[in-house]
Amino acid sequence: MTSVLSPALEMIGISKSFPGVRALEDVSFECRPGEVHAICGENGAGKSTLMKILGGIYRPDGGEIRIKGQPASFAHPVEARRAGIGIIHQELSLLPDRSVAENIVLGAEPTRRGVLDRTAMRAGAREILARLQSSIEVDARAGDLSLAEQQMVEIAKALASKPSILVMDEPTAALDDSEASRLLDLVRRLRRDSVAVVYVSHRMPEIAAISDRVTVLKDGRKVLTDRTEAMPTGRLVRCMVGRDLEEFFPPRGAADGGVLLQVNEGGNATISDINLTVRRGEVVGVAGLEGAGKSALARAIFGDRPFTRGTMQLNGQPFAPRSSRDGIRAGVGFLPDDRKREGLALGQSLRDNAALTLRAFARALALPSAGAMGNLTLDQRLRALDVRAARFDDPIRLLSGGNQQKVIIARWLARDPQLLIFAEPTRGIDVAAKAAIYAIIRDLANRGRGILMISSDLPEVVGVSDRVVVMHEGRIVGECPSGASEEDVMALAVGHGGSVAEPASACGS
Amino acid sequence: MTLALQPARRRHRAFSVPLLLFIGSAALYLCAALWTQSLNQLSAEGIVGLLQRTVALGTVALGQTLVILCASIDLSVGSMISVGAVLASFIMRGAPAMMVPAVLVVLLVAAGVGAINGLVIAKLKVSPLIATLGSGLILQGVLSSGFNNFAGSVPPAFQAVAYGAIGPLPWSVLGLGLLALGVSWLLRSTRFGAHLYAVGGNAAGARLAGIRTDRVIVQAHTLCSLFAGLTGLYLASRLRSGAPWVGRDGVYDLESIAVVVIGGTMLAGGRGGVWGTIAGVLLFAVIDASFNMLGVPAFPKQVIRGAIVIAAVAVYSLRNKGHVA
Amino acid sequence: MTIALPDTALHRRAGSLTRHINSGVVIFLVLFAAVALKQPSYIEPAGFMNFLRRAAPLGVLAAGQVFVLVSGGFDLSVGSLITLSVLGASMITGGDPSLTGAAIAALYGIGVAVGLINGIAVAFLKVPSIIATLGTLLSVNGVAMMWSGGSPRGYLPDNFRAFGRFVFRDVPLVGQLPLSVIVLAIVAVLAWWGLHGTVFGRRVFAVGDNPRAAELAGIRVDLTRISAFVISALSAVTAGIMLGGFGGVSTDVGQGLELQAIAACVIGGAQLMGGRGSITGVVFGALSLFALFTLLNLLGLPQALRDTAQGLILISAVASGAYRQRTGG
Amino acid sequence: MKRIVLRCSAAALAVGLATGAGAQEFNSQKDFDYAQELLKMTPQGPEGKPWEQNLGGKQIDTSKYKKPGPYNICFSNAGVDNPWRVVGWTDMQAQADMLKSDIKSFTAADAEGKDDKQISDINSFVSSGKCDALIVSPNTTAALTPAVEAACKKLPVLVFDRGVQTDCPVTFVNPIGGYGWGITTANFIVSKLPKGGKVLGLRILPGVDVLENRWAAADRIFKANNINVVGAEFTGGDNAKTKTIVEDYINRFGKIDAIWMDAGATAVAAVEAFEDAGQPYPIITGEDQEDFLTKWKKEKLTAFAPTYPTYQWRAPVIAAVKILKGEPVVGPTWKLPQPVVTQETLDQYVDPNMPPLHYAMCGCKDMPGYPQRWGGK
Repeated sequence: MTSVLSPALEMIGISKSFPGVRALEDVSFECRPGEVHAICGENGAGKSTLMKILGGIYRPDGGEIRIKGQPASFAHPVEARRAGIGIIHQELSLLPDRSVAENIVLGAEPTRRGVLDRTAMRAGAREILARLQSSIEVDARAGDLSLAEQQMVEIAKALASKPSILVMDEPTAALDDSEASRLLDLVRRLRRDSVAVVYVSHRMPEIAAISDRVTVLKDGRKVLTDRTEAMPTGRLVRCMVGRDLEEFFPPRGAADGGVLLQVNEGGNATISDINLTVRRGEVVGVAGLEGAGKSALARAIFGDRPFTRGTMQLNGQPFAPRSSRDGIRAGVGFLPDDRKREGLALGQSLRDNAALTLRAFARALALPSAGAMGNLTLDQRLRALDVRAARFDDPIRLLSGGNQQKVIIARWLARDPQLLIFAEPTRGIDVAAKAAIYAIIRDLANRGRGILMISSDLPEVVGVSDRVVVMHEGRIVGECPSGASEEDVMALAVGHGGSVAEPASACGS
Repeated sequence: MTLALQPARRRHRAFSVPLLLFIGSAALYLCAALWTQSLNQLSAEGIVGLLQRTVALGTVALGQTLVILCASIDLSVGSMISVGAVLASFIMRGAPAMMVPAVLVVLLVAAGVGAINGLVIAKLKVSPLIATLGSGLILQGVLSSGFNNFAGSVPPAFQAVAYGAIGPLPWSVLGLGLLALGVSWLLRSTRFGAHLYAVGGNAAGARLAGIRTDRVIVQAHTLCSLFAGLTGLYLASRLRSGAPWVGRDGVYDLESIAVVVIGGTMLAGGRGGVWGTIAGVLLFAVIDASFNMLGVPAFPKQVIRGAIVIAAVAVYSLRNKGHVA
Repeated sequence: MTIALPDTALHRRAGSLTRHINSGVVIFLVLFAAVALKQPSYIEPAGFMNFLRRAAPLGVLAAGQVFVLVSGGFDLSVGSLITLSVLGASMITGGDPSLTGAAIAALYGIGVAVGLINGIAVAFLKVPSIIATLGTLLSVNGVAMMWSGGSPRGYLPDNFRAFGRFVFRDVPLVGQLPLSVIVLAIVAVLAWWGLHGTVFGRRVFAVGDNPRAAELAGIRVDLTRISAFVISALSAVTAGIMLGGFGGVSTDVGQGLELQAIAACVIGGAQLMGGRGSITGVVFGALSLFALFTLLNLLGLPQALRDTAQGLILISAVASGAYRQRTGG
Repeated sequence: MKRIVLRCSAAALAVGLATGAGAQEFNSQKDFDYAQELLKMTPQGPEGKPWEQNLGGKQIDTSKYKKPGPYNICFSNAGVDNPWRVVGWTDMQAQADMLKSDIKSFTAADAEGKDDKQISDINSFVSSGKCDALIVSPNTTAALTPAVEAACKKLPVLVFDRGVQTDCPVTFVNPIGGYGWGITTANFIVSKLPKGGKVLGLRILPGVDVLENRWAAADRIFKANNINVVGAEFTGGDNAKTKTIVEDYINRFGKIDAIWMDAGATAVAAVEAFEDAGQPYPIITGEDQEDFLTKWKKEKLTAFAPTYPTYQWRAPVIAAVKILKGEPVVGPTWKLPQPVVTQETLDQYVDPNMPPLHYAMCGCKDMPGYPQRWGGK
């Protein structure tokens, strides 16, 4: 309706199988020049696979890709790039030891007579960053940037090749509100420049705000494509999940136990002035932007990167863990945010992963399947958490994110810690598994454990927690009671909480 | 203001290891010479003699730097050096006319071996340690079954490579300097260099950025083997002939890896550079020369050298918070 | 992540079946069949026992090395440690059989020390193991030569040499049973127990697979790594005792054995950089390597081509392993 | 697929290279005859001091090197990577101590078996200006030649053990050498071997000229006498490998009557292979290493031990001092006698107090620190 132009991109009847699984089946969609086409679906619905096919990382088993009406096939990302496709990938792929400029032009370095043209390189990088209204210095080392800045560099990298088709895979995941809105402005400008934008996102408001059409995927198949106006959030979610969101968050408990954890004036190199209390039976959410110190807080309490200042009490006893082992021994558990890098031994079996902490504390020469580490007990525990796998002695890398996370939960439940710290418990996990994990968290609290939940997902923090502690620049800047709105939390997180008087706000700072 | 600080910090990071090694090596050499009153070792002739010790290991190590930067490794260089030395002297058989063909054949064979190494690693996904350990064994076996001693000889004209000099400066030392400059230029100023760091730093990311990572690995290995071939040519010239054990007896495979790592290039790839490697080679040469001056007996020397290898790497890896295996 | 096809379970089961058949066993059976075809005496009990006796030290060495490999490292120092064991035994006993016990105890003490040094250099000084153990390779060899002055003082007494030479005769079923084969069997069982039958073994796997995850789960990564190096060193001392027993005193017994041990492990399916490997696999890997050497001897090929064949078999073992892993085995 | 490509290219390379094998000649009739001649000669020189004796040598004038003492003598050593070199190196140090009044300093550089390093070692000795004379034990013959030539221009050079391809050194000290070894050992086996007996040759490694000459001479004699040599294998000087090879041969041929060795380091291992296989002892030629001599005496072997005497390490030190004093020395080649150990002389050399890897022909019994310095008790 808005456009009569022929599509810039068509993906027709795309299918892709991996050994033992069919990831995509007969998926088609098109994107016209100047159109923003959103792709939605739960994690595992096949969005990423579809984008990887478009980016030349995977080759489809069936179907066809057309660029401006011409059939195309990509054996390597470089071919997709040459065909005018730019991709902002979900996983950060920066080189930490190289400069921002080097990262931005990577793969398409400007040369003069075969020699790298560093002046042009920096000028080009600067220009792209300027278009993004970013003040990142092009000579900075990428590894020294904050996560949000790194995400900006990723975006700049995709724009560097001046793509006619731009794929954005969850581009705002690490950005704060103002950065995200700047990005959306940019998308609008690109749209005006007749770039075809394929926009993959979880964030419903963004999709509503920016996209022209929406395609919903579920279980590797296309559910529908429709104009965004015709897709209110409720309908969209129903299409994606097959049910309503309301039943998502478990009801809060009433338990008000004694104080479990008390942090007084805690601090280290990244965080300071931390005062925090967690009671038994309570889920305390920790909100804040990326880089606000949430993760550092979790690690400090756990003992992995300990506090160097201040004191802690656990169960009324002085608690000063110097290592994760100390933390565990005292009754704390920690589920790291980066599961692949910090949580899982990918090549080992589900059972081995589930028994990891038990084995860390068992006698070295005990049978690996002694007592609680026995297969029967482990399997029971895994089944209780509804872990789905063909076999429990398969390597855990074959599992979906949700199931992997459940295995890690099983690992901690075996120790039955008093305090369990969840960092981004549902990052990269599909909706159904999310609900299950929320239920587990609440159930643990109901059974008298204290829960600290670090999350960048605002609906999640607000929906699950009994109390939300908000961090900003390494400090706790405020606290919101149960039932606070996302806006209240966000206001604190971006640092406005104290100065802007908002009588309606439920939060204090 | 933090932004203004960053480039300075970067420079510090990139230059401290080589500089430290250079200073440490120079100090060790100076002390040894002064302690033993071998003042002649501080003369031009003495210093040139010291530099001459760096040529063979330095040349291999330059190639090794390239593969380690892209997170690979080459254990076949020792055998490749032997192949290069033997082929050169065997083809030349003392005839000046055969010099050019011999050099060409050696470089061609070296490039071929390197390309195969790279292909086995990149395409067959064989761990580089095993791939090059295997190819080294294959080369050594083939070579030793064909030759069992010094084969042929190089003509006097070719010996100029190792023994010729302009003024006090031997061609070979100059050559190593130029090679080092060349590799440094390659790393800093060409796409290949940028891509090499990218593949070593984050192979998946490099691929996503449209870099043909397989190609980069093959190119790096080809260059590495070429440098090993050059080392073979240099040794053939210096020893006047090539024998199938010159590479193995020189322990160039493990020593080249050791100097690269001592020079601050990470085994995991993506960080490091040429000057660290050169400084590492210099350290090894200084150890040899100083121990000679000090008259350290052979056996204790081995013990001390092993300890220095560990200590040199430990000095800056200690700060590393992550896990190392 | 994705939908499972109906035939998933079946597919996986077939996959895991091939996964559970160890490459080392397969390669060994093929090579040994070739050996037996060429020289049938090798499948007779006496011939087979003789074969095992010679392969035993390498098997012992590989069974120790695999702990370090699975934990994600390398141990290049074992060759030197073997030399040190043999020279040390000569220096301590000086040919006196009554000192054999003391010598063996001292050697294991030395082994523990070397393993500790390796492990501490890697775990605390953060020196990559390939460099750290290269350093100890040089130093340990230097120490061995310094101690003996290059000229070890005494003969190895007969009771020491029994570990490499003694053969039980008239054993039912097998006819003769070399003591070194019994040692290999004991070491293999101990190593199997250590790696597959204890909590410690599982920790080694976890550390090799993902040290950070292991640490956050409460595993003492440093201690686990150090223990792996100590185990490898102890197996090297054992192999040294067997080799000294088999061949007597010499100053270069251990040379090159470190790479053979790693090769044996790799042929047996152990993965460099950690997380995968099995004792059965590496012991058969060691036997495969020896079967290969035997075969080449029998074929009368030049000794030099032995290296070539070893190189080819290494690359193809790993390439086929990588291929199987990629195709979802 | 890749593997096939790889294998093919390797094979092609092998074929290409194999055609060029044997480029260096180790089997010279002239040298063989010369060795025969030397073996028949009576050594000249002080009685009971074979390291100062010579076979048919001429004294040369060295007055041009004369300078006031005491002297700084430098030594570039190929390496101390085997017991023979260790014993020799101990001899040499002891000899330097014996001449303390004439030698101010004796500095050694160890090349660890690397030609490249030895060239640099020699160069830095020359450039240090701190050496009055330079002794070189070359790692390999051809490779060290240029470095030695350059050194000759600056100071008197003495070479021993392996030679160099130049006449510039004042003298080159060495025993009769490989051919002599091969001749005496092969003759012994020929004289003892029953008719049709099988001989196994065990060699350390290919390509070392001394070792190649030993085999060439022996092989010549075996061929001339129609001896059945069932194989010649390289042991790498490794006991375990030696034993394995011998066991394999015993398995394959049922019985081996004689073992010929180009070096005795693994002789005991070879003998043990027969013990372990339950076979009678073979006729065997080893070397003057104590473990072999002890075994020989204990088991009453039919054996023979040629020597490549370690006392040759003494001669260059003595000669260096003489040269610097301007006294005549034997040159430009100085052939030392090369005694053998036979059943008759065995008892002279077996010494249970010396370590197993000691070489009996060290000529060191009169030296300071004997026997502790050599590891004896």
